[in-house]
Parts: sequence; C-alpha cells; structure tokens
Amino acid sequence: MSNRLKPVPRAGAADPLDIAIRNKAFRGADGGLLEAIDDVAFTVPAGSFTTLIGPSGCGKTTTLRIVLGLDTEFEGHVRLPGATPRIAAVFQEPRLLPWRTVEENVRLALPPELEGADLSDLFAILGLDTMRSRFPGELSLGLARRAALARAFAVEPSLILLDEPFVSLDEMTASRLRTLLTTVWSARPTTALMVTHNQREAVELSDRIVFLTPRPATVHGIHEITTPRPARDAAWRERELAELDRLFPGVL
Amino acid sequence: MSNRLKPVPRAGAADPLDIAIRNKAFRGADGGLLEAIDDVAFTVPAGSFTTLIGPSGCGKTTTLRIVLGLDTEFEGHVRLPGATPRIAAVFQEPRLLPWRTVEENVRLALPPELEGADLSDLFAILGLDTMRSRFPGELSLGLARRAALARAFAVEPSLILLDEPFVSLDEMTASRLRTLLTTVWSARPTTALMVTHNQREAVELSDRIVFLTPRPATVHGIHEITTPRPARDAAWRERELAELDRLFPGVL
Amino acid sequence: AQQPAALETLRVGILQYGTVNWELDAMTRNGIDVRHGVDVELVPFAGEDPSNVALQAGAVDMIVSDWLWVSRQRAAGADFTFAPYSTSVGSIMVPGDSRMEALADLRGRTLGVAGGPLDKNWLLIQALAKRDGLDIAAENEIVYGAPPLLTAKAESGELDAVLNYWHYAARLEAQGFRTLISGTEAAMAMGTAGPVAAIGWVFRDSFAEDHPKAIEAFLAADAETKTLLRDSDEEWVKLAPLVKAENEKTLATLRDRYREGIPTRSAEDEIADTRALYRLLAEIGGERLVGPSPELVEGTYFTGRKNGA
Amino acid sequence: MALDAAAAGPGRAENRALPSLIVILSLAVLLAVWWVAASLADSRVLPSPAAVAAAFWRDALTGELFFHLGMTLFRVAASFLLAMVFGSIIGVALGMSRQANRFFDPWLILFLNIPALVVIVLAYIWFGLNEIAAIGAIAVNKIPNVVVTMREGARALDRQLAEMASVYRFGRMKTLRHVIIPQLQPYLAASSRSGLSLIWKIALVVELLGRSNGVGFQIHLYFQLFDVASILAYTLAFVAVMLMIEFLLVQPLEARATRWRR
Amino acid sequence: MALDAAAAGPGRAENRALPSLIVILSLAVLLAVWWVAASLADSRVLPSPAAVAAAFWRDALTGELFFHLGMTLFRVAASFLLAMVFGSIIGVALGMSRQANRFFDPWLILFLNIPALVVIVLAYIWFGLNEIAAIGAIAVNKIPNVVVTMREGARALDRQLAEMASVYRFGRMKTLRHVIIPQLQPYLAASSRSGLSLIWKIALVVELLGRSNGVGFQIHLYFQLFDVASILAYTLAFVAVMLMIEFLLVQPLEARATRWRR
Ligand SMILES: Nc1ncnc2c1ncn2[C@@H]1O[C@H](COP(=O)(O)OP(=O)(O)OP(=O)(O)O)[C@@H](O)[C@H]1O
Ligand SMILES: Nc1ncnc2c1ncn2[C@@H]1O[C@H](COP(=O)(O)OP(=O)(O)OP(=O)(O)O)[C@@H](O)[C@H]1O
Ligand SMILES: [Mg+2]
Ligand SMILES: [Mg+2]
Repeated sequence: MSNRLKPVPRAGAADPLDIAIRNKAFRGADGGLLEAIDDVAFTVPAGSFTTLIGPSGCGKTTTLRIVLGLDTEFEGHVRLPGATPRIAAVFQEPRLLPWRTVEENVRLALPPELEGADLSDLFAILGLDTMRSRFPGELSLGLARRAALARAFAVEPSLILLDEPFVSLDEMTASRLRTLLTTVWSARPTTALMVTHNQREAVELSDRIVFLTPRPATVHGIHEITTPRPARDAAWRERELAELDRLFPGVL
Repeated sequence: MSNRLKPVPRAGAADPLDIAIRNKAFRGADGGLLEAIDDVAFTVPAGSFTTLIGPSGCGKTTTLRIVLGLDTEFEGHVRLPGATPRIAAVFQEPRLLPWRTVEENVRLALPPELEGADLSDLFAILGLDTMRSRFPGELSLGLARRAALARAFAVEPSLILLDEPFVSLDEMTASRLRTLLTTVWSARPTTALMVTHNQREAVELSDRIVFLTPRPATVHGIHEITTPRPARDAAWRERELAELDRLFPGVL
Repeated sequence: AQQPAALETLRVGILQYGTVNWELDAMTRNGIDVRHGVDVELVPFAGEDPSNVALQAGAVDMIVSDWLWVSRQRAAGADFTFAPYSTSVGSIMVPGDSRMEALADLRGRTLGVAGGPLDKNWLLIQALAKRDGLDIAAENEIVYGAPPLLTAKAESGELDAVLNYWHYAARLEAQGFRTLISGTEAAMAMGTAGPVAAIGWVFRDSFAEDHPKAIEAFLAADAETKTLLRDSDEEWVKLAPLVKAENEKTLATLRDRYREGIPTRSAEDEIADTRALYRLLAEIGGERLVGPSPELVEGTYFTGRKNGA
Repeated sequence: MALDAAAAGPGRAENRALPSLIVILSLAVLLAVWWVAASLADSRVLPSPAAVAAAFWRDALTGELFFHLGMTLFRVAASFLLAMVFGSIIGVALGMSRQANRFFDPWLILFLNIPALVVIVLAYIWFGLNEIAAIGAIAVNKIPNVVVTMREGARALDRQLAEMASVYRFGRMKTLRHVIIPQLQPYLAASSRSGLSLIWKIALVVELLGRSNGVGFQIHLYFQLFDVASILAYTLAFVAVMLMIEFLLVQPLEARATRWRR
Repeated sequence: MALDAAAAGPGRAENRALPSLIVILSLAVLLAVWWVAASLADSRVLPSPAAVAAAFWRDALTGELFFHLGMTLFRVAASFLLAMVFGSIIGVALGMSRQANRFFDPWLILFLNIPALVVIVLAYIWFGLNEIAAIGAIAVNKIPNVVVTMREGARALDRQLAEMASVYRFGRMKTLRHVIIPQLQPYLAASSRSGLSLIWKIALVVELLGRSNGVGFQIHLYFQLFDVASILAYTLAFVAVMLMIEFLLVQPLEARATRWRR
C-alpha cells in the first residue's frame, strides 16, 4: 500500500469524462412518468476532481448510475475517459455482500493484476483492522461505509464515482478519509466525480463544482476552483463558501 | 396537521428516560466477543432534547436499539418515560416497507386514534407531496429518509429516537426539517434522543449533549445547553462550538 | 437329452408374489423348462400394469394378461397373441355369516369392486343381475379400489361384499368368507358352455415366428407343471414361502382354487366360448371396453402350436 | 447479468397487449412440436393431438369428462387450501423458532419421506373410503413440502423491518399482513405453484386407490386399456384448467403484488 | 414477532452440544407416540415399532433390504443431481428474462402437471426398461418443480448487488458464485429438501412400473400382501438415510452458509 499511495505526476492528455444527459424519465409503478433529469451536461477533465451538488432528489444518483452504465434508458450520451477505464464506485448505500467478510468483499472487487495485494495499510487507515473477518451485518453503518470506501480505493481506479461517501462518519474520521481520498486520487491519474451535500467538503476536495437545480435537474452553474490544494486553509475556505453563497444563493 | 404543530405548554413532572448500560457485547459470527458498550449511563429528562455524539462504530446505534427494546441481551437497565410512551424511531436507514407506498408506510405506523389523520401538511413540509403514492424503490435516498421522518413525526410520539436523521439531505432541506423537528418536539411533551455526527445540529437542537468515547463506549462527558432556543444565533453557535472543542478536544 | 448351449431363453414378466410366479417357480425349480428345451427367465415386477409396459418396451418376451386386452391391442395394430393359462377369475365374496344368498340380496349394499368399472367379471355379473331385474351399479353403493385395500375393508366390515381377484377371494375364503357368485358362474349363466380361460400367456406373433421352439417348449413345460401342481401337495409346501399364506388353511384354499382354475377344455371349445363371451362383453361394455372391433379379433388365440406341429 | 434491466424499464406500456400473444404463440409452438414428434414416433404411445382431441370429445360429449374433472378439482382445491394454511403456519413457526425447529425437524423429514401410498392407505383404513379421508390424505402428503419452503422463507425474513414494526407497535395482524406476508410472497408463489401440481399428482393416486370417480380414476382405467390418447385427454383437460387459473388469476394477482419491484 | 431474537443472540455457544440431544429426544417422543397409537389401534394396519423392527431384521439379515435400498438411493441420487442442475439453470434463466418466461411459462405448467405415470410409461416405452429411462423419467418429473422455485429466487434477486458486481467487473463466474448463489441459498435449500422427498416418491412409482428391484418394488409387493409392517420397515430405512444426510451433511453445510445471518 505504502508505495501505492505515493504521488506520481499527473498523466498527460487523457480523454475527459463527457456527460450529456438530455432527458431521463422514470416510469413509476403506478404508470405515471417522472422526469428526473432535464438537461445535465458537463465534462470532468481527465485527472480532475469534480463535485456535484444539488438538492435532495434532484437526480444526482441517477446521473452517476448513467455514467456507470447501470441505466441505459436515457437521451444523450456519456463518454468515459479512456477505452476501458478501471472504475470504482462508492454507492450511496454500502452495498456489501452480506455473506462475505469485509476483507472478502474488498478482495472480490480487485482486478486480477491486484489479486493478493497487501491491504493492511488501507484497512488500518480506514479503522477497519479489527473488522476484516467480520460480516457486514456486524458492522455499524459508518463502518460499513468505510468498507465500501476500502473496496473502491483498493481497486486503484482510473475513474472513481462517489455518492456522498463521508456521511455517517464522525468529523475526525471523515476528515482523515478525505485526506486518504486525495492521496489515492493523486497517487495515479484518476478522474473523480463525487456527489455531496457538504459544501465544505466540496470546496476542500474539488477542482470544479457543478451545481444542479431541483428536479428535473439542469446545470445551475459550474464553479472552478484554481487555488492549489495545499493553499486551501480555513480562512480561504470561509471566503470561498461566502463567494459560493453569493454566486448560487439559496443552495446553502 | 396545522393545529397539531401548535406549541402547547410543556407537560409537568413526567419520568425521565433513564439509561444505564453497564456492558454490552456482541458475539461475532466467527465466535469472538466484541465489546460494544462498556458503561453508558445518563438520563434524558422528560420533555428534553438530548443528543448523543461519538465516533463512528462506538455504540450509539446499539444504545438506541437497547432503549427501543430491540436488544435485551445487555447488562444494566433502561427505564422509559411513562408506563407506555408512544415511541417513534428514525433508524439510521430508512427502513420503509418496499411493497407499500410512501403514504401507506406512514399510515401503517399511526396508532388507532390517529388513523385517517390528514397528512397533507406534513408531506408538504417534507417535500414528499408528489411522492405519496410511490414505492420506496422509486425514491432517492434523501426522499426515503424524509419518508422515514414523516412516519416518525406522524405518530405524535411522546418519546422519539433519531439516528442521524438529517444526513443525505441538502443543507436547505436539512435546516427546514430541523425546524420541523423542533416544532413537532415542542408541540406536545416529547422526550427526544438523537444521534448525530453534526455538532452544529447538536448545539442548535439540544438541551444536553452526551459525548461518548470510542468503542467500547463510555460517557466522555455531558454538556448542558441552557441558552433558550430563540437566542441561539450564528454567533452564539460559533462560540458554543469553540467551547465544546475546548472541553472535548479531538471530537471535531 | 438336450444341449444346454442350444437352449433358447424366454423372459417372462411376472408379479413377484403373483400366482403366475408360483407356477413358474415350480417349473424352473424342477427343471421342467430346461427338460422341454427352453430356459425360462423370470423378470419380477410389482404390479400388473408394469408387465404390460415391459412387454411393449420389449423388456420381456411374455407376460400374463387377458384376451380382451390382447384383442383390443390387436385391433389397434399390435401383434400380441394369447395362449390360455387359467380359468380362475374373481368372485363376489361375502362374510360367512352374511344373510346374503343370491345376487338379488345385494340390493342396497356397499360393494367393493377391484379392477375398476371395466372389469370383465364385474360387467358379467351386472349383466346377469340386469337380466334378473337388478341394476347393481345403480342400486348399490359401489366402491372401486385397490384389491388389498378392498380386502382389508371387507374384513373390517366397512364393505358388505367385495368383488376381488381370485387369490384375494381365496384368502378371504380361508378367513371364513364365502362366494356369493363367481365370474365363471356369471359367464356360464350368460351362456358359455364351460369355464373360459380369461387369462393366458401373451406374447408377440413375431416372437413366436422367430422362436417357435421356445414357445412350443414353454407351453409344453407349462402343461407338465400344471399337472405336477395338480397332483402333488408336496410341491405346494415348497411353494409356501412364495405364496405367503398366513396359515395352512389359506395355503390349502389357494391350492384348491388354483387347481380348479387349470384349463381342461379343448382349444376349439375355448375359442368358441371366448367368441361368444366377447360378443356379450362388447354388448355390455361397449366400445369403451373392447375397442373398435365388434368381434374377437382374428389371431387373438395363438394357434401356432398346431400349425408348427 | 444485467438482471433483465431493459425488459423491466420503460417500454413496459407497449407490452400490455403482448403477453396474451406470446402465450398463444407458445402454445402453438408446443402443439407443433408435439404433432411433429407424434408423426415421427407414429406409435400408440405418443398419440397425435388429433387423436387426443377425439378422445377428449368422446368423453366431453357424454359429460363424463367434466364430471370427473370436477370431482378432482374439488379434491385438489380442498386439500390445497388445507395444505397451504397448515403448512404455512407450521413452516413460519419453525422458521422463526430455532428450538421448535430443532425438535420437529426429524418429524418433518419423516413426514416428507413417507410414501404417498402409505399415508393414503392408512387414511382410507382409519377414516373409511370417503372424501374426508381422501382430501386429508392428500393434504398430509403435501403439508411437509409447504413447511419446508415456508420455513426457508421465514428464516430469510428481514429483521430490520420486523424491528421497525415492533417499535411502531404494528401488532400481530398488521405485522403479518404488511411485513411478513409480502416477504414470504416468493416462497408462497413457489410452494403454491409446485404445490398445486404435486397435490394433483397425489390426487391421482388417491383416486386410483379408493375413489370411484375423478381424473385419476379415469386415467388408471385407460391405463389398464393402454389408451394413451384418453390419458392425455384427461391430463390436458386438467392442465387447461391450471393454465386458466395461472393466466386469469395468479399472474394478475402476482403482478399487483410485485408491482413495487423495480 | 421478535423473530426469535433471543435464540439467535448470544448463548449460542452453550447450545453446541444440545442439538444432538434434542434430535434424540425428538425421535424418542416420535417413537413413543407411534407405540401408543399402535397399541391403541391394535391392527395390522398400524403395526407397532416392534413388528416393524422384526420385518426390518428379517429383510436386513438376508441383505435384501440393503440391496433394494442401495438401488433406490442410487436412482434418487442420480436423478436428484440431474434435476437440480437442469432445474436451477432453467429456473434462474426464466426468472431473469421476462420474455423467455412469458414464452415458456405455459410449457412449464404443462410439464408441472403431467402425471408421473405418463412420463414414466413414455420413457420406458421409448428408451426401454433400463436405468437410464428410469432416472431420466424421475428427473423430468422433478425438474419443473425445481424450475418454479428457482425462478422465484431469481426474481427476488437484489438488483443493487448485481449492479455493484457489474461496476466492479466481477464477470460471470464470480457473480454467480459470490452474488447470485448466496441469494438463492434459501430457495436451493427448499427445493432440494422437498425435492429429495419428491424424487424418492417418484422413484417408488418408477420402480413399481418397470424395475425389478428397489424400495418401490418391495413396497408394492408388500402392499399386494397388505404387509404394512414391511412397508414401514423399508420406508423407515430410507427415512433413516435421509435423516443421516440431513444431520451429518446438510445442516452443517447450511450452518456454514448462513453464518452471516444475525
Ligand atoms: N449484530 C452485531 N453483531 C456484532 N457486532 C455488532 C453488531 N451490531 C453492532 N456491532 C458492533 O458494535 C459496535 C457498535 O455498533 P453501533 O452500530 O452501535 O455503532 P454506531 O455508534 O452506531 O456507529 P455509526 O456511527 O457508524 O453508526 C461496532 O463495532 C459494530 O461493529
Ligand atoms: N427507479 C426509479 N423509479 C422511479 N423514480 C425514480 C427511480 N429512481 C429515482 N427516481 C426518482 O428520480 C429522482 C432523482 O432521484 P436520484 O436518486 O437521482 O436523486 P438524488 O439527487 O440522488 O437525491 P438524494 O440526494 O436524495 O440521494 C427522484 O425524484 C426519484 O424519486
Ligand atoms: Mg442520491
Ligand atoms: Mg449507528
């Protein structure tokens, strides 16, 4: 793990993640149509970290599902970065296999070339070392979410999608994991798209923030953050948040 | 609904919720013992609002489960306020019946005397009006959590337990729902015990905050908030948070 | 005086504890088959229908069945043929202390019938009763069922009378039941000259053509075995384990009834009576029973023995 | 492994008229396969659809077929009801209580494996050659199978929902109706579908051994005559009833009950 | 409705030795009930345990019982394997594809409801009176039941986990082994338990109709003689084997497979 987390230079001109969802509607069990996404189009430059913010129920998860190829019934297109990016996803729920231990859950997701990798460091950082051989049913929700994060980080993805990854965690654990995410993300060329309701988190981690309107989702606005991450201290963060509040009033 | 939300004077000297868990251990599927709670004892005065804060996996949910009578294998005792309080719980997951619509899910929880109550206002405040006849599988996680909140509020409980009720919600929705919670809680004599990782939320809502240590949980400290709720403005909040950080360093 | 190497094998499908097994056991045990130039191989089955299936599936060369079945199958295109084996048929049995004496006394009673509504004896008895102005099927409660079950029910008294196959009837007789009327009596009352061999050895014409010697030897061996079993009580003692009689009396009854059933009449008489009986049955049972042919289908009776001789 | 996402997604609306078309197509193909097989086999043992239809008409015109079919359906329905009710109750009870299950498991295995013949004969002997014995015997044969399936269903029940129900004081009936039974639905569906067919097969034996009417009685009669066409005519008459129940009753009900599944 | 929380919670450790005790107790109670009933009935039809034991010894000493039992077990095992493999594959396929299910559902109902007798006779006539026909006929009788159960299982599969598996590129084998089969476990358990018993019952008929050995053959012989004691002796010999399989093989395996359930 140790050397896997060492930063390497960002990769050259890979393709961006290109998302253009022109319409997405669900047919409800009662037969009625529900329009979830009206027009959500943006790009995530290769190797960048983009965050999606929008009101609850506006279509964020739906967008991620479309990017993951789990939902193909939509108008528009999605172009993934690279031909076959190695994808990892942190779903909004842990989605662990209840009949496999935490470690088995993580190892099952590993691609063949990483099989047998040493995961001790990863489990240690995530505070899961004593839970490796336990079943998901024996975990608290926060622990289960961390196991889901471990799974996503372990596969060393080139494209990672995260749906509210740090909820149900105490602030200390959450900020430790945010650091871990930055490390994993910068260790090799990784394109990241995260959904969060936490603007502090967004400002701390992202290169750009995409704001969505309430359902049916459209892009409300895109905010680029150019300040390098090491320079993002508490004071800067407060300023940036105030700026965001001015630009996109009513979101916070 | 409208008149149900009107504040009435706090009730007289009802019993407090008295929690004294001397030990709680789980036997894992691998046979090993895991000590979840070492010693967690505190009271929640009748009609008060108490918040439980502690690191992820420390035993908060376990404590709530014991209070709810869902886990009886522990050392110690729990005394509920009143002989048969009407209990409502917001679990850490929505726990809706997937085969019943949102409205059916809420109505099924209603006690006989509230059957047929008009729930339109409640659904409106929670932003669920268009979702009443949909199934949980068609909701976003945030909407499902709101449905679970609707269920808890609709039963007009005299004891309410909430396990991280406002995660997966955007800040605007969350703060609207916090206001709703305060209204429901103060509308009639209600004893409330909430788990959260969000300290702002805790200082905004609580009469007292109980801090727990990492697993096995013990009570780290109890902080009383005497400032009346209307006087709790942004400035007061920042001061209070700083004070908490001083008293319980390392929590935030 | 025979070369064992030249012995032809004949596979006969039998009911393990059926009456045919007794005869074939005596035959093979005493080497009668070999002496006549055929090696009989017994293929046991647990029921009647299975041996039918076995014959059709080609798993055995010969079974025991009745000419009605043979005629019907021939009409449908099969080439089965029939050689008489026994005249024993079922009887209506009533408890020894029953007041019933004649068919007419059955009126309003509960009667168990083994073999179902198309059983020959049952049809004959009904025809006979109808001639005397009694509609048994309509005026009685009829219970069709499995033979052992009906026997048990007759013993327990739930049934007033039971029409059952001859060996079940014999066992009942040994327990003090008596015959109200037998199928043979009914047939004779309806016009046959003597007891007709209703069941017989059934095999394919084609088999008989390919193995004339085997069939001939087998039928000769069978005749000799029947003589042996008719004359020797000792043989029956040896058969006791197969007969599974509960006691001496049952064994004796079964032995006596078996002996009564050995066909004694000439082939011509048999065929003539069978034709008559067939016509009668075709009349009572209709097409349901006999199939499309109004007459006993030509070739039902095996005549190869004479032709070959 | 996309779990048929496409078929379950939108586009469901146009499919409304399709199902009956597909069913008809399916039956037509089946008939064609049978017809070809029958002409290839050209044996009495596999009669052609025409021969079976002729046999059907013969017994249908006399009304005989409907009488026997009716008797069998009555027995099947009565014992099905008995078996499902008792089987479900026992099964859920065993699935929920580890202790009870430990004790009764050997009994269950015993009753599962007692041959139908034994039960039927004992029932006839003890209770007489009557309907009650017949229906009871069928039910007793089937109950252990229902128990086994429902026990698995009860074991797989979601504990979280049960906890929710207990916190909100659902009470027994509400919990059963809204929490437990919907979860048992797939198990109920499986055990009632395969249950109906098992019960009908046992009914055939019951009728063979000691009843004087019913499809089993007729089938055995025709078996003695080796009239496969008539056997199939009766069989298919029963199958037709089952198909009708499936498509007019079970599937619409099931579609309603599983509407919530995405 | 506490879902047996107490029994499933701690305290499991002390119970380790208890199960075998309970099983023994259970069997003892069963034996006692039988004995009392037999002495009350006092009829040939319900023989006492002693009479059955005597019948057992009689045929056991000659080795006959073990021969027939062995033959039946062989047939049961072979057709069980066939039926479970094909039934599961077809069932899961139908459960996953709405279109295929629509088309084949009528076929399934037909095959579910074809009497065992018909299938067995056809098999014997076409393939001869041999083991292959016998085993095939049993399997064909059972497959539709397995299909019906596994289809429900496949319908109830968790879509979320399937999505997770597809995102992480589990591939077919991994998905099957780690995602699908664990979810199908209760359905597999139900259909194999009730399946074994059904197969054995069909085996009895198959042996009756065209085999010269096996428990079914013996039972019918003894039925002709109305020797219930011997029928029960053979039945119980088979049940004993099933009990052994259940307690020495199935339950330990199942306990391992469901360890994760709280
Ligand atoms: N059924 C169980 N079996 C075994 N261990 C359990 C079980 N339930 C909880 N635990 C363990 O008990 C500890 C406390 O769990 P609990 O769910 O109470 O944590 P929590 O404080 O609610 O955490 P979070 O904030 O992550 O929800 C955890 O370490 C968890 O792994
Ligand atoms: N399978 C479905 N069938 C019908 N409607 C659906 C389905 N999935 C989602 N929806 C609806 O689509 C809308 C967007 O859902 P989505 O899950 O994308 O929201 P979200 O932005 O992720 O919200 P949250 O922050 O609460 O998770 C919601 O109104 C939801 O009810
Ligand atoms: Mg979402
Ligand atoms: Mg928790």
